[in-house]
Formats: sequence, C-alpha cells, structure tokens
Amino acid sequence: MSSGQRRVDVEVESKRPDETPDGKGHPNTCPGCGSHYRDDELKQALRVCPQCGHHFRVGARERIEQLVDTGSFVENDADLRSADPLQFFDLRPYAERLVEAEMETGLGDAIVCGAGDIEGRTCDLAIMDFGFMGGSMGSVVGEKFVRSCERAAESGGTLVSVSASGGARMQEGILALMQLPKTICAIEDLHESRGSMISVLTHPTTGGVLASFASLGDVVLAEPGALMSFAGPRVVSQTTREKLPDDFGRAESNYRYGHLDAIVPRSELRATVAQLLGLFEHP
Amino acid sequence: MSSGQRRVDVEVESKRPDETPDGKGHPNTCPGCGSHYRDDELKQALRVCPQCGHHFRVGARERIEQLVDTGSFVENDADLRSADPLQFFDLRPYAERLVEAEMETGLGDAIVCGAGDIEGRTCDLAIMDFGFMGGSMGSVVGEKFVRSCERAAESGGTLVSVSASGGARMQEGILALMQLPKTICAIEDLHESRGSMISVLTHPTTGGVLASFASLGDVVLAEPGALMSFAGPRVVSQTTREKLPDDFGRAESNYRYGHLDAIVPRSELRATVAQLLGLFEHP
Amino acid sequence: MPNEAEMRLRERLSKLGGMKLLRGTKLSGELARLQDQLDQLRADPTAEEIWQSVELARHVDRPYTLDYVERIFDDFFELHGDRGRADDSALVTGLGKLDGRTFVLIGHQKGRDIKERATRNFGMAYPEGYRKAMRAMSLAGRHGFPVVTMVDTPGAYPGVAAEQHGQGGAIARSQAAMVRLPVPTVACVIGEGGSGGAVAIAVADRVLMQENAIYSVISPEGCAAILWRDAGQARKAAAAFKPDAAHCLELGVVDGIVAEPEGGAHTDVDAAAQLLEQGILAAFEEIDDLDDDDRRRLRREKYRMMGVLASTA
Amino acid sequence: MPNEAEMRLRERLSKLGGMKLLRGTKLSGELARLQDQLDQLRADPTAEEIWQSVELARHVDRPYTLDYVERIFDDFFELHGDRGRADDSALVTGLGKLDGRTFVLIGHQKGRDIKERATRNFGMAYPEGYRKAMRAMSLAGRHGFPVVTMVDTPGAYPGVAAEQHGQGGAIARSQAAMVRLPVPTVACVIGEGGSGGAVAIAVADRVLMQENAIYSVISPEGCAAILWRDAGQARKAAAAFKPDAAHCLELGVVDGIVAEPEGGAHTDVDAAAQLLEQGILAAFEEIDDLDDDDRRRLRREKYRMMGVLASTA
Ligand SMILES: [Zn+2]
Ligand SMILES: [Zn+2]
Repeated sequence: MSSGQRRVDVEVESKRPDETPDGKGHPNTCPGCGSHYRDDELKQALRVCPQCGHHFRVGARERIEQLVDTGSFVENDADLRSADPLQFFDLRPYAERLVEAEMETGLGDAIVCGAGDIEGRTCDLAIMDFGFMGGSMGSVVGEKFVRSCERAAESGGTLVSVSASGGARMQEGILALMQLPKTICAIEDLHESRGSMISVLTHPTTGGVLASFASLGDVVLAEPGALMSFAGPRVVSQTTREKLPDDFGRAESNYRYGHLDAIVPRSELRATVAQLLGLFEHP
Repeated sequence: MSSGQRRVDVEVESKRPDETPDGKGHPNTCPGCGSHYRDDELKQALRVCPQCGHHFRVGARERIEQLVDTGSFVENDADLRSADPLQFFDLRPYAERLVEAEMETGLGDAIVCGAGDIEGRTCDLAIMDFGFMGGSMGSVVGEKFVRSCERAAESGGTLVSVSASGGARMQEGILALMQLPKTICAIEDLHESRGSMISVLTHPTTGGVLASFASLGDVVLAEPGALMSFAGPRVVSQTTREKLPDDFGRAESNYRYGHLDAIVPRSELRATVAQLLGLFEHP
Repeated sequence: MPNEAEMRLRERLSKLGGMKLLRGTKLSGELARLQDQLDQLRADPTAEEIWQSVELARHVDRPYTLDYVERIFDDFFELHGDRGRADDSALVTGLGKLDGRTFVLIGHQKGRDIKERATRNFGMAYPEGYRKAMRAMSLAGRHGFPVVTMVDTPGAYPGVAAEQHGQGGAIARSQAAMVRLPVPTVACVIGEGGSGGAVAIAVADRVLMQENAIYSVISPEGCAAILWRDAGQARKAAAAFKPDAAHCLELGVVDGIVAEPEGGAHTDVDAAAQLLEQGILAAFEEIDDLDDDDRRRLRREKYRMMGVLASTA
Repeated sequence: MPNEAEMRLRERLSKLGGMKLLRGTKLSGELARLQDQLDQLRADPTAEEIWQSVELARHVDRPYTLDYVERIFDDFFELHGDRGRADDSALVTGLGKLDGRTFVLIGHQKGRDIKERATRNFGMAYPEGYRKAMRAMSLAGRHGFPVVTMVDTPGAYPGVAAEQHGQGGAIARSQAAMVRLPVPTVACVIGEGGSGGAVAIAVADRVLMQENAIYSVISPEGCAAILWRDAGQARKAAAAFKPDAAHCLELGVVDGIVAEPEGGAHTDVDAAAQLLEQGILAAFEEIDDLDDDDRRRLRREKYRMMGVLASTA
C-alpha cells in the first residue's frame, strides 16, 4: 500500500433512530434471540430482553427515569441549540438535519444534562441520546457536558455521565474535534475541585466520545455487550482487512484488556451508581 | 501444581569474579566468537571484542576510566563497609565473604561513587561492580547510591548510574530488600530538586536493582547484549518450564518492548552520556 | 464569507483587547499579531484552494517531523519506548536544544520510503505511541522543559490490536496530560492533522498550523463515504468541512499560521524549517514569561471557549 | 541475641524520644507503643519458631486479602484493569468504607481453590497488576483517599511474558508512586511478603505485619538453592535470614506487629480481621493529622534510615 493512499476514519456512521443496530428489523425485535415485545413491555423491563438479556438502546429521558429518584431530576441548559458555523451541506443541509432530529426525539441535541438524586444521593448527570444524530458530539454536547462538570465542581460533587455516541459530529468540522480537549479540560478542573466522575458506557460509545470524557471517569462502567471502540468495526475491517474477533470492541473484550472497572447489567446500574456516589462523597 | 508449592526466587546467583558468564573458559576468551585476548589488548578495546563486538564485563574502576575525563574523578564514601546485621552464615560466614570480596576486588563494596567530569561536564557517578559479590545490593550499595543522589540534588545536577548486579544481597535479609524503596526515595528527592538521573544498564542488571533505581532514570540506556530482567533466565525456566526466547531479557528484547531509550555500544557511551548531561543542564 | 471571517477575527481581537492583562503577559503582542493576520487575510479559501491544501499536506515529498527536528534542534536525542509494551515509531519523542534551552519534542513521523512507511505505519500511532508521548510529557513537567509537538498523521491506527491496547483511552489520557502540563507548550500542525490521533498531541498553549497543513475531524474520503455514501466525493467533503489553515484560524482553533515557501514546504525544506523555527520561537515568547499556574489556566480557558452555539443562555 | 533485639528496640525508642515533635504528630503514642512491644518482646524467635511462621504464613487456610476486605470494609467496590493491557487478578484494587471514610485498598490475592489459584496465579502479579495498583494510587491521591495495602505474595511472577511486559520497571515505578503519594498510607503484610513483588505495594507511612506473616528478600527455598546449593535446606536458610515479624520489627523494617488468634489467623478469621482492623485504624490515627508534605517527608526519612553499616563516616 503506498503512502497517501491510506486514509483513516474514526467516526461511526450515525444511524437514524428508527433503525436497529444492524439496520434491519423492527426496533422492538430482539437481535439476540428474535423475541418481539410491545414497547411498554420492553420499557417495563428496562429495555433488556427478558429472554436473552440483550440490552436494547435507551433514550436519554428514559435513562434518566431508570436511574434517578422519581421527580428529583431538574434539567439544565435545555435551551442550547447547535449553530451551523460551517454552513455545512452534504446531501442535505446540517440545519435541516438538526431540526429533523429535534422533531423526532424531542431533544435539543444529543445530550440531556441536569441534577438529580439516585437513591437519595444528589449528583449531576450528563446523559447522551444516540437517537439524536447518532449521539454525535458537536459544540452543544461539549458545552453542556462542560457546564455539568462545572456545576459538579462547584459542590465538589460527582458527575454521572452515560455515553452513547458514534463520535464527533462531522457537520461541525474541526470545532467538533475541539470538543475532545474542551470536555477533558472540564474534567481536569472537576478533579482539581475534588469532584469526581462516574462514566457509564452504553452501546455504542465510539470515536471522539470514547477518546475524550467517556474514558476519563474515576470509575468507568459499561453495559453488557456495549460496543466501545475508537474506530468502528466497519472502518477497522475496511482499513486493515483484518478478520475481527467476534467480541471486537465490546465491553466484554474491553474488560478483559483492562479498560473497564466493571460491566454492570442495566438492572443493577442504579444501585451500583448509588454505591459509588456514596464512596465518592466527601465528608 | 498445588498452592504453597510454587516458590519464586528473583535473585540471580552471584558469580565469582574469576568466572566467565557461563562459568567456563578463560575470562579473556570471547564467548561470542572464541577469540582470545591479552588483558591489556582487551582493556585498550574498552573490553569489547574487536572481532564480534561482544561486550565483556567492566569493573567499576575501569568503567570510571572509560567514562570520566582523566584525573577528574573524586571518590566519595570509600570507607563505608557492610555490617552483618543478621550474623548471616550459610556455607561460610557473610563477614568472611565480605573480606574476601574486598581482597579480590580492592573495593569496599559493590559500588563506587564520586564526582567527575565527562567531556568537561561535571556529574555525580554511581558505578556498580559485578565482581564484588555479584554486584549484589545491600546496605552499603543503597547508602552510597543515596548519598550520590543527595550530592546531585544539592546542585540540581545529574547522577550517572552504571548498574551491574545480580539483585539484592541475600545475606542482609530484609534490609537488602529495603534498599529498593530507600534508593527510590532518593531519586524522588533528586527529581524534586530539579536534578536528573541517567541510568546505564550493563550485563547483568537483574532483581532488586532493576526493580528499583536502575529503571528510574530520566533516560535509561543499556549496553548491547546486557541481560536486564527481574527474574533471571534460570529461575524463569525452572519455575515456568517455559522455553525462553534466545534474547530473553536482553537489552535488544527490552528495547523492542519499550523499556529502553537506547542501546549504546560502549565505544559511544562516553559521548552519549556527555550529550545527555548537556541536555539536562539547567541554565 | 470573507466578511464573516473578518468579523470573527475582529471579534477575537476585541475580546483580547478587553481582557484583563495578567502580569507578564504579552497580549499586546498577541493583538498586534492578530491584527496583522487580519490585514493579510486573503479572501476565504475556495473549494479549489482547500483541495490544494489537502494535496500539499499529503504530498509525498512534504517534510516530516524528523526533517524539521534535524534542522531546528541541536543535540537531539530520541527517547524510545512506552515502558510497558513497545516502541511505536509512528510517533517520536526526544530532547533537543533550541536557542540554548532544552525542549521536549513529540511528533508523528511518517516514512519516506516504502520500508520506512511500513515501519512507521504511515504515521498512524498505536496507543503505545501516545503512552510514549505521555512519558515524554511527564519528563518535561519534571524538569521544566517546554514542549513542542509536531502533528502529522492521517489518524490514530484503526486496527484490532490498537483497539485492544486501548486506543480511545490513550488518546483521551494524552490530551489530559497536555492539559495538566505545567510547562509552556506549542503544537504545530505540519501536515495532516487527522482527528483524535492528531489532537492527542495538539492540546497546547499555542497551536500553530503551516499554511498548507490540514486539521480535521475526519478525512475528506471518510466524510464523503459516510455523508455522500461515496468516497469519491472527497473534494466536496473537504470544501464542506474546511480543514485548511485559514478556516482553522478563523474558527479560533489555531493561534497562528506559519508561512511555507512558495509552492509548499517540500519545495525548500530548509526555508520551511526556518519559518517553522521562527514561528515556534515567537509562540514561546508569548507564553514563556507567564506564571505556570496562569498559563495552565489560560490554556484551559482557551479550550473552554471552543465551539459555536446558536443560543447561549 | 535477645539482648541485642532489646537493644535495637531501645535504640529506636531513644531516637524517637529525641526527635523534634512536629505539630500534630502523635509520637508520644508511638513511644508508648514501642515501649509496649519491647515489654512484650519474647525471647528472640528460634529457628523452629521462624519456620512455624513460614508454615503459617503459607497455610492453605490462611485468610487472604479479600477475606479481610469483606470483614473490614463496607460498600467495597472492586476496580479492575490497568487501562493498558489486562486485568490482573493476582492483585486486587478497590474502594471501601471504614469508620465512615473512603479508603483505597490494594492487595495481592491468592486463590482458595485450584481453579481460583490458577486464575489468580497464586498471588503472583504481572506488571499489569502493579500498573493497576498505580492507577488506584493515583485515584487515591486525586481524591485524598487514604490507602491500605495488603501484602501476600510469593513474589512477582517470574515468566517470559511478565519480563517482556516490564516486571522490574513496574515494581520500581509502583514503589515510586507510593513514595510520592500525598495521602496517608498503611501497608499490612498478611501472609507471604515475597521480595520485590511484595515491597512494590508496601512502601508506606506505617507498615504492619501480622504475627505469623513473613517478609523477606527471597524465599527460603530460593535462598537455600543458591547459598546451600540445596533447596531442601530451606529451614536453615529461613533461620539465617529471619523473615519473621519479630525480626522485621527489630530491624526497623515494620512499624508494628498485629496479633493473630492463638494458632494463627486461619483458626478464627473474624477475630483475625478484627485485630487487623484495629491495627489499621491505630496506624492511621498516628499519621492522619500530619500535614501531607510532612507525612511524605517523614515517610522518606524512614526509608532513608533503612540498613546497617559498619562504618558511618
Ligand atoms: Zn433476546
Ligand atoms: Zn568476539
């Protein structure tokens, strides 16, 4: 292979929210065992397949319901919206994609931030939503994450981050890449204020989000089966023509290679996070 | 294998100074190519085989001659001698071994320390001698190394350490092990005084010396072919019954695995150390 | 868009003008420099000009990190190995003297011939490379040596082993180490500034970019493949996400542009090195006299401001 | 030699008595404790008693780190992985509460049954284990969590891969990390304190040793094989290098001995854990109130004094 011919892409293609992970089938049909569920059944089961344990994706609002004591969540910065600094236009204008994503998800961008209690312990939360343009991180995701860090830093408290992202948002160009150091600076400041961060990686957490804040929790947890890789499987197999291991980039593989503190099934996530909040409480 | 049956030894057997590395043959016969040299020939060639480049061992005094500007070396702490805190007695008393080692080598213990100039740049030096009880580290080696660090720290200067050691000195029991943290504390203090350390590993640097100061240079160099392993090859093959790679624990293997900044042939060592002294000079 | 570019630069100028001056800062120099850049700002680069940058940034004869190192630094000594797994030669680290001071140098390194390209993995580092970089950073911090980085990579290597070794975490931690560094730091994008693999060593007090370098969140081909579903649309993609130096300066992502010889850095490597050296020295002059804590705080404040929002409630 | 043992203890007592007291230190408590140990000091352990310690320290039913952890700490959460290569289960790290405070725990872990012994590699860590330990230490330093270590290993694993992964350097760096830690640290030798693999996590403000634990530069068998050229002479070797707690205390290598239930810790694990918990809390009480910088300085001064010289010119 000659130089200059070898190009690298690290962003995972963003998926429309109505697509399943492999792009086919109904979203409530389990890709693990083929069982089909009504939406309310699945929601009741925390969107974990009662048959085989497959963890379906969870949107930000529903994730907050699962994690936080009922009624305790107060959202912050809900009014922040992406600008279009590059007037980016591919097959459709970025501005149009943003409006559509907001209409489909009811979210202002790919992250919901705020404060809430988990088993009675107050914390800040930064919860990503893959449904909004593949959970891609642009200026708004970066800014909202940073503000969450700053709020946690004020009280020396803990930020709980739940990531789900295909990586940096191409439509914001180099400014999207700058959200990596921007969020990292905020975590450094948080740590210098004796605050802490618990990072929960959910399917998928790839590209620029894995290569920034998601990897820098004091404790890093993942849901079973979550893909967490810097480069997505498709890019790796296309670039290297390597045969990928079955569990390539999955939480289980990452745990084995020393990149995770624990894999936590969704049913135990709330209790685990609460336990950690207690451990990181400063007297 | 049942528990309690698996024992680990990390010290390499010390060799008598009149033995060659493999315990047979004349010390001036090259184990690499079989060439035989007169002692003055070999000394003239920095004890590197002119035929095949094999690096013979060099005693501390001769090493200092090779490295330091003629007449510039001033020795420190030459009068320190080992005590026998455990009144250690194996097949022979430790006290007797010490006296014999001193008579054979003319050294007070397995390290010679002092200050000197290398290409006009002043530095502190801590030079080990494998001929003194296999270069093993007991209280005297630890203390002299620490005092060298302290002298370098006073001026914010650089300590050049040249190690050659089978590990900690068993005859001083747990106190020998304590020389690991003791020397490490001194390097930490040296660094906090903006001083620096250049560590040169020569054949062999194993056990407690590799697991303490020798690994902690700001720059770590090794001579070609030098064995540098925590556990010696014999212990590894006996304990694990693994087949050892040909270059097991050698400088070349360690370089490949990321543990060395450079492998420096003896003929270039003086110039390389001088270059580094210049780089670490504080204006 | 030229007017908008100008507006942004003016905005940065006015922000800087209104800042409280720290004891010892040289913000007045900064103001003069920005004013200068503003005055020289040509019309916004066209799609054609952007693509020319992409081609020059990837030119097979373009000078690489070590070409500059041998021309800029004296007594350069390369530091090898990450002390854990390997020595990744896609990323080089070392010590060298410039203007009588010792610097730590960290840079991606592409290969010149086929064999070296393979050895250096086309400048695409494994996590081992970023761990070696962190080791060099911690040496710099310990001794107060300022850090220069040279960024020139298509991206961090996307391979199975690289993922198993923790590529994402290594890139994150390398950035965090740069955020923490107590010493002055200058990053120079000298070729391809490809995504996470680039920013891993580009978080600095001053980020410079050579005139024909590119700095981007994804490669033009990658972006085209995803958004246009056709890698052949790379030119269109590049025109859309604007990885050229002028746009990066305009967006506040880099702090200055370093001129290249007419026709690109490869036409006269000595001259390119001289210009780069001048740029590096000028950048350090702006930050050298700052107190370590102030400098680190300003570094973070700079990144704090990156991004553009529609509503800034 | 009983008289000499007594002499050494008396010497340490007089040294301590003559030290300038730092604001907030509890050296008077320290004095009382040493006096107490001196009073209780039995005659120097015989060769037979030393060997009994070796056997008890390695007893198959002896409680291991996690047996103590579950009895001493509340809300324990294990932290896994070195963030570079693997999760080495021969060494465990985690967070837990004791007396309302959060501690970082680092300890070797042997296996109880055959399968677990294999998984945990008989408590012999790879460099990955020590790197995980360093990660836990840096978390402790960042958050001000005090650190407890539990030492119980035949030694660091002597294997080809372990050497390739940098065993010597990892052990050195783990000690250096403990030397630097700004938080209070207590190490407990709870079984076999085997050489470099042990001291890698045993550099602490206070080092405790259970009554029947051993702490040594080499295993009795290894020493015998080298010096007697016969591994069967292990008893002789142990008698010669004296790895028992009384001798380690006498030599100033450990700061206190933690009693075990009659017959050894395995005869009553709950009681052993209670005694260990008391020992740990008492040790922290001595160092908690010190200023971080003072504590770190005193830690280094302690190790500075280790060793015995014939001539101290
Ligand atoms: Zn299912
Ligand atoms: Zn030869």
